Amino acid sequence: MDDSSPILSVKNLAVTYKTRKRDIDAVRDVSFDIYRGENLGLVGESGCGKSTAAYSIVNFLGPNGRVKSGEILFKGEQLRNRSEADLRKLRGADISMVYQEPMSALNPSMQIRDQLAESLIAHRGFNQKDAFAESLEALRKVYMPDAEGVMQRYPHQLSGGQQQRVLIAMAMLNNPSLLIMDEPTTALDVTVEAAVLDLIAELQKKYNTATLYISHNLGVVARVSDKVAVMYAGEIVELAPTREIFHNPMHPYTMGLMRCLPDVDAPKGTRTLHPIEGRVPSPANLPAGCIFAPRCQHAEPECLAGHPHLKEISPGHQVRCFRAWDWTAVKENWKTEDLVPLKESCPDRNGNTEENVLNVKNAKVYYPVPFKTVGGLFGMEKRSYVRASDDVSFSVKRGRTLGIVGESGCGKSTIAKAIVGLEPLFGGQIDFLNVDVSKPLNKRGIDTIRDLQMVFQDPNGVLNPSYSVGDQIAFSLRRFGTVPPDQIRAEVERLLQAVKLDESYYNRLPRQLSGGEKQRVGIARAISTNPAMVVCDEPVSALDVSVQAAVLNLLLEIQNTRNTTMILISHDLSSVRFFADEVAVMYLGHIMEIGSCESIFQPPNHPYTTALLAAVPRADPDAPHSNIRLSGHVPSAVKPPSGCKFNTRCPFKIGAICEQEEPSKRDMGAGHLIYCHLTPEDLKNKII
Amino acid sequence: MATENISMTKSTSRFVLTLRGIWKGLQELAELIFASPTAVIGLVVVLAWVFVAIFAPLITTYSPLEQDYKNINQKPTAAHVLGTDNLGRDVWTRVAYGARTILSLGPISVFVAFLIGLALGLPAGYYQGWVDELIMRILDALMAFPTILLYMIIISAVGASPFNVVIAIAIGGAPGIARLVRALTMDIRTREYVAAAKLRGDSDIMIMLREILPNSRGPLIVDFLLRIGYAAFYIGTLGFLGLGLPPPTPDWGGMVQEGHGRMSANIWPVLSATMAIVTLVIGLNMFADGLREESMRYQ
Amino acid sequence: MARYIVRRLLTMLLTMILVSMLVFAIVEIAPGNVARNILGAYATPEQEASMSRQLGLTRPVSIRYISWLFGSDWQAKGEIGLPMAQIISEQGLVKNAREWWAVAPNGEHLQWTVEEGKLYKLVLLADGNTEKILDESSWKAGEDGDEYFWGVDTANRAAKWVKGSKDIEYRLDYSGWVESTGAPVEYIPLSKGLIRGDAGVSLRYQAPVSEVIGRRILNSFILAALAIVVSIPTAVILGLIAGLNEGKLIDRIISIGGLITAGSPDFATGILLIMVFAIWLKVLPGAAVFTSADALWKNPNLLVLPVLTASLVEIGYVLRITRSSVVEVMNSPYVRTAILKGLTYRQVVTRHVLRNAMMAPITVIMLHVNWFIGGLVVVESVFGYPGLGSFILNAALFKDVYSIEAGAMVLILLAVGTQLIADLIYSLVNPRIRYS
Amino acid sequence: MEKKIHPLVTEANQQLREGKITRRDFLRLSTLLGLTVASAEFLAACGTPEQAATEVPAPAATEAPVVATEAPATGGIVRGGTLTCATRIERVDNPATTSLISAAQPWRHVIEYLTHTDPTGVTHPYLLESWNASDDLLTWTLILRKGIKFNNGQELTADDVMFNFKQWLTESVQSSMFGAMSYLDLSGVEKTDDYTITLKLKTPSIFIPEHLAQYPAGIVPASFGGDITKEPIGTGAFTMEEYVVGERCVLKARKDYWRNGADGKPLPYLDEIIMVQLGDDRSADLSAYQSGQVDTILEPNVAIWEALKDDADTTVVATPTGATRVLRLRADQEPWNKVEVVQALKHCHNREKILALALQGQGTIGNDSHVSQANPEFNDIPPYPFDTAKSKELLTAAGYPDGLTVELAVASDWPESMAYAQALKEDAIAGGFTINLNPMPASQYWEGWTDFNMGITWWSHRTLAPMILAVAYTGNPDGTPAAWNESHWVDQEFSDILTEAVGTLDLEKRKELVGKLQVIQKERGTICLPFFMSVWKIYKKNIHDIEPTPDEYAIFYETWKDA
Repeated sequence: MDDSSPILSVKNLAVTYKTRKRDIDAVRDVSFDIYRGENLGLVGESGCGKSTAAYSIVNFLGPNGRVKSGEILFKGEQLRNRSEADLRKLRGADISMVYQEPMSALNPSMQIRDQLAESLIAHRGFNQKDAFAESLEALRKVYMPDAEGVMQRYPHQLSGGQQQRVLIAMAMLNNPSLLIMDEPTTALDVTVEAAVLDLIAELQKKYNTATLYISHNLGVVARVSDKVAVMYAGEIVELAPTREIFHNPMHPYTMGLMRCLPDVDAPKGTRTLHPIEGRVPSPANLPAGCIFAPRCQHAEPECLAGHPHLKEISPGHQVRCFRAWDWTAVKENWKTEDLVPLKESCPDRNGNTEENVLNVKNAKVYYPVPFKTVGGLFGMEKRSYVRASDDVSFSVKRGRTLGIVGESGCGKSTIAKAIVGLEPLFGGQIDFLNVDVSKPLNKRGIDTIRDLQMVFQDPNGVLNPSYSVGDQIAFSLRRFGTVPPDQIRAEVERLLQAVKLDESYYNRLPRQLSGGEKQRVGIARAISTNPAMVVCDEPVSALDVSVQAAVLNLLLEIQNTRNTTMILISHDLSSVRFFADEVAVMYLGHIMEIGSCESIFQPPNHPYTTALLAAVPRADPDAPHSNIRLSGHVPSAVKPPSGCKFNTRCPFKIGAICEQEEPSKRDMGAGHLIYCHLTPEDLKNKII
Repeated sequence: MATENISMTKSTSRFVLTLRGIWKGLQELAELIFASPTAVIGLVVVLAWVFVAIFAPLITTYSPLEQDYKNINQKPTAAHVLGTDNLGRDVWTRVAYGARTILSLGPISVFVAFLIGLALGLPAGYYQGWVDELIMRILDALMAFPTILLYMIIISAVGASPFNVVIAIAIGGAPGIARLVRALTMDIRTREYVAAAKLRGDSDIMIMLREILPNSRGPLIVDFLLRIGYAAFYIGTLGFLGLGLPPPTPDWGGMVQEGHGRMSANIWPVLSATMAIVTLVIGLNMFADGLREESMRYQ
Repeated sequence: MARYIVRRLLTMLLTMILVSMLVFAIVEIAPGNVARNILGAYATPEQEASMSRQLGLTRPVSIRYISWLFGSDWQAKGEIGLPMAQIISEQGLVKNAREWWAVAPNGEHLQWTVEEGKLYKLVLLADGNTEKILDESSWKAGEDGDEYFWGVDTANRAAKWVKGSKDIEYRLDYSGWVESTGAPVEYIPLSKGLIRGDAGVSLRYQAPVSEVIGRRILNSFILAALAIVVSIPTAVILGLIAGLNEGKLIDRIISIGGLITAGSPDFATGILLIMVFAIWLKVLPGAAVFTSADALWKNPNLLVLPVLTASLVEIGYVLRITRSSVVEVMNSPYVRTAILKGLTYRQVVTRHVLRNAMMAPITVIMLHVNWFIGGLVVVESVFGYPGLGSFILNAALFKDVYSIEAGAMVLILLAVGTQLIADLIYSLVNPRIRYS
Repeated sequence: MEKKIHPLVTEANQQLREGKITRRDFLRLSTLLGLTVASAEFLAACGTPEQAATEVPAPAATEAPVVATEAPATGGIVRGGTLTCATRIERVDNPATTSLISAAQPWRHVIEYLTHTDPTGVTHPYLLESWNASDDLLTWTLILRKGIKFNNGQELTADDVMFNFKQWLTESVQSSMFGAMSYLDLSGVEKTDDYTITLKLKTPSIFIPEHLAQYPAGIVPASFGGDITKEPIGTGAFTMEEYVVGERCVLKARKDYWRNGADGKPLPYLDEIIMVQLGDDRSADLSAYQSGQVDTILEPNVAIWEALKDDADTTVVATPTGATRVLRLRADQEPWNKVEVVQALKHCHNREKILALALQGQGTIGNDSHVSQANPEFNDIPPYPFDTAKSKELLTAAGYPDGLTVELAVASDWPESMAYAQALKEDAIAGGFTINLNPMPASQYWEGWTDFNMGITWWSHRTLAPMILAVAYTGNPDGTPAAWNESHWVDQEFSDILTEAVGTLDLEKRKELVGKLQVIQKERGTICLPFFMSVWKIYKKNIHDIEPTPDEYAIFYETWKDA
């Protein structure tokens, strides 16, 4: 076959699932082609049927699912209705996959080398020795550090990034023609994600593999894909070359996705986010007409009546929209319309900025490590600690937001919990409104508790599934006695309105709410007592992008109207940029850099900050790519490295001093502090 | 007056809403059950025995203790559908009243076991640390007791009575429940709504009871059902070993114990009581199993 | 790994200590004290008091617990001032008759008795008989002016006599009471303690518990081991077949079969099997008639029905666990990886499913040991099998405290030990445990 | 050899001729007085006492005193083989203090008795060669058989017998023989020579030979130290090879036993007897028997009889006896110290029903006196009728108008007791009694059998009525209840009449006295006794010559098994 015919051609694919009640069409009318060396990005929010579409290619839909209609042509041959034996010859050989959760995708009780080798033995009849050698080679190809060592290990002994490299190596073992990657970097930290994306891009270039790349993250797709297909509720709504789709989106959904993303390069107050109202319909409950119509700002009556088909409006650019071609005018400034000068909208933001609401001084949060021997109980074993947060100091001014960023495990959540009192402080001091609150919740005064509230991360965990929305907010009101008992309901309804939920939500149970709605209730609950400060711990990271925007907007609005001081914990630098006034960058329990938002997002930076910034995927295929990547993985917080905590991974390590001496703070002016042995000049020069 | 009225209406509407919530919950439960043939069969068997237990006086024509010494060891006849035992008592009547014994003692003992299990498991899972360590060591010790040994020791120490059977089964079952509750608590306590409750200054007990307990009910209900099955199994076994309820209480295990020595002369009392235990235990297991599998299937 | 084992052993030790306290507490501090249990409800208070003293029940609970666990000979040594010796001899049909003697500095073995107010020394002679010598000079002056003497009496107790005491000793022979005056005022029943292999004297058998219990343990062990050897592999294979064919007919049949055997109490199964195989078909023994101690080797048929009964419940239970574990593993992402790697079904099952699917059953079987032991008690009772389970059951019915205690401790040690072994097997199967 | 005939024999012979007593009663009486069975039979047939004394030769030492039940199959006797029986293996130390027949079963093959009472109730000399009674029945001479050797090689002499008498008659030893032989003090026992012992009685008694056949009266050597398991020495045909309490004992035939079998060679026929205990539950015994694991079940209960009565492979021999289950009430405790309460309970007995439920009718109705139709002194005195109204009336009179709640201790492994208890519980409700059952294993019941306020006790058969009455319903000289008086009921008038009856050889007169005792016990005694039961010997058809003893003793000396 030649390069002009697609490796994979999917035509009018429909997949249906049997459920308790009836059959549900999870994927409908999906068509796309992938050519040799091409990377097709399949994006969309969760529940849009991306993975289903991908798994239907290898006919792996579980006992309930089946391909209902359509064609799947692989190298021109029909894959539908092929026998398992036929498919088996393709799977892992000519078509291979990389999965979302690398940890669970690897057999926990098998050494890596065996898991790699069996693919070679099965498809190419290698003997074990050769297979091991080839596997080792494959690991080297994915730049696995200590490849020999990794061969002998079990999955749980590897970091997430290493596991994903193993899976990629496994997928590449038999030089597949088609590689299906199902959210391969979603579970990874941003720095690791960046490295893995580099690898994927490199491998693709090197081996010219056709790739179907599934992601919910536009930034990631912009980075690796040649073509992008946007899926919505089981259908492809737009398909176009990457550059085209990012610069010239035609479908309102695609535009909406981009409009709701915070931009890591846009400082706070310079732009607002445009959430897509409503939620993705479940495949069991599809609207008649255009499936996006109920959420579309531009929907016309015809959109509600008829179902649009995918139409090619320019070469290679297909859109499923009745009005795709007649609202060119609207999309002139589609990205920036409705720009509100936020700074002006909240005049007292700069009013009392000098008052510190919160002062954290040398805060330490250590968790004792469980004793390994029984002797430990009798003092025969030295107690060791997880130094989750070590010597952290900062302060937050009234009405401002402090963003705390860092990779997972850097201690940012721990310090947040210590502030609100959910974790006991091991050392140091925290003053809140000039009251020492260096003690856990049950020792704090009721007023302090009321004034220091928190917004949580996991929308599924934030609300107690057993009580109605209203009750959960009312619990707080009753507890603090902020309103007389007979006005509680009215107050709860007022709070619901404040988070853009109508009063009918009062009696709903959490499971009847979407993730974003739950998060709003969580916010309503946190602000119900009108606290002076709200600590937001990754408030949007588990939400779909369209919902993230709404929640971030809401938080911003609350801050503006109530002058609430906030701390935003996030691993997402874009959200931080959007919302924070000051930023602290944490690594391994230590603050690496702290300063105003502007200074953090511009050089000179701490090397770690630089690496973080370089790793952020930007939803713009033309954004400049930095090559600064972190190697290795985060050291154990039980035995942190001596000297600078970052020295084991620092790309700019200058020598022994980094390993021996803890860097003192370097004041870069205007409260911008960097903890690094490099001089400001070096920081500036080396990095740029 | 006016405010009172309002609060009246409000509380009424709240009540209605709660009712509606319960009704909805029941509906969902029913949906879940009817989705699983296993659960349906189990439920039918269990309900049949519940029916027999409740209406025992109506569906039998004799008293369970009534001795007809002129008709002992009868094979099934129209007058005695399952025959009579060696004391001339109607076997069907004793089986029916035996259902009362087992279906009251079983749930009561499991309920008591749950109270103990919750009292130990909630704090262990919630506080962790040394509280957990202490409770776990105690539970380890209790778990180390083969349940039947615990029963034997307890019953040898305090004698056999319905109360003691309940206590024995409760103590025997409590460690397992406590471990389950602990595991669930350890999971749920990390949920953020628990942190939220802490952040409104709720006491630990309040958090355990209001936040954690209601959300562990799913697995606990399944466990409860399974344990009633085990309890029925054990009450039967205790009866058989002569550690159960003193005669002439109609007790299935006791019936087997009394009858199996003369089985070759009259198999009906043994057969009937055995089948009763077996069907009830299997019914409960099927119900619990079906429910569990079905609730996990579409997660 | 070694560290893990040591740690598990230490926890096990801790558990056993707690358990021993618990056993001791339930059995001995239960309503109605031991003396009452022995004497029945209508003994006179004097008889009860005397019996309590003789059994050492008037001593503090902590001391009794320590004596029970670690022995009391060293305590007696402190009081008497002479080392204690336990002489084990074969006397007629009694293979291990145990007698306690004090050892004088000159090597003589001594016991004492008070008759008519006079203290006599009994010296053990070479031929096994004793020589009775008046020993009035041995009385010691007490603080309150009384003369007293601590010695070993003829019933394996250290006893304190007070000169001229009119105390009456009631001794319960197998058939009734024996009354004698000049009784000791204080007793320490002599024993080496449970952990030194001396669990006291069975009230029922009037023989050392350790003597009675030993062969019972062996019998039970054979039964249990066979039942495990039969049931676990069968159950695992059936569970595997069912789990791999989830939803198919064969799965239904196996699952329902498992449900029925797991839901049928052992006694029901046992009775049914006896009815069919022993009474109707007459092909197998319906009771475990041990015509000699090694009957099992001479007539292994004896074991068939007991083993089958004990196995059936276990098979049903383990089968169901295995099945659901297999189903779960079959739906796991790593099996998906394996399938999409292009492995054959057989390879997927043997390489990826089996080992992982075994982890859950191992833990569950481990927790199930206690349940299994409960089944053994019933099986032994149904078949009249002379094992540990029926021994404890009868001891419990008889309120034979020392037998209950010793039996319970052995059974628990067995249970905890099995759990430990299962733990170790689990750690071998599961690399996560091994290396963390 | 000339032997003096006791004058009472002459008198009895006269009564026999006049038809006042039966031939069997005559035989029993004359043998008790020292006549051999042959002499007595001769006398009964035709002869005069003088002729009997001179003309009938004394029986040979090898004469088998046991009467076989089946037609003697001398020709078919097979030697060898193992008899396996299901029974209980109880802890035994001193045989003299044994209080359970089952405890004596294994040991009676090792240790033997001075006399033997056969199934017809006739007592023969056994280890004794003969005995003589003085005319006033106050002096008895026991003459030992010569040449009998213990299994340790020692010869049985009067010293050994003296030692046994010492054990029986020392109160602190607590042998039930002490109560039974209340007519004798230890000082009255004298060794005349190495083979002769003279007993000087306090009061006249005819029961000496029968008492010497009771199960606690096994003869141990004078060197006995108190624990038979440590010194398993006796004169019996078997030696104890293994004795594991609760499990098993193994008896092996002795080669040099003193009695010969029908084939002229020393007994026993069997090589080995294995007794096993299959737990505390008799149902395993039944399974073992039905699957051919054991040859016989000792002391079978009614459930076992019910299961096997029609079994084609099984010989079932039923004997009506004086064995019974006695509901005994502590006369010295509330509420049974009021005679009306006891009578009320007696009126709650539906005896026909109890017999039907407890024994499936396999027995006779009792009238609350411990004298059965199997005893020669039996008088047919009707029991109290089943009348719950009367019971209520009596209770009210006793001061319990609202009825009474009592706790009944009962051994759960005795089905007859359980059935009796449950039947009574049902019927007594109408009579004003709420009876709570306290079931317990038999072993536990025996531990406290004399102590329970209310309990149902197993009593075995005794040949003559005064024997049982003297053991269980008398007091010590100081008026306290004797060791085995479980109901603690001591009644002066009853004791006096009983003493007289014990010394009365004239059956007619004794029967009259016993009749008085029956009435007293029925009216005042604190026992309820609704039935006497049949006992069974149940064994495989290939087993022969098991003696159908009414007292449930298991004796396998002459038992043999098909090859």
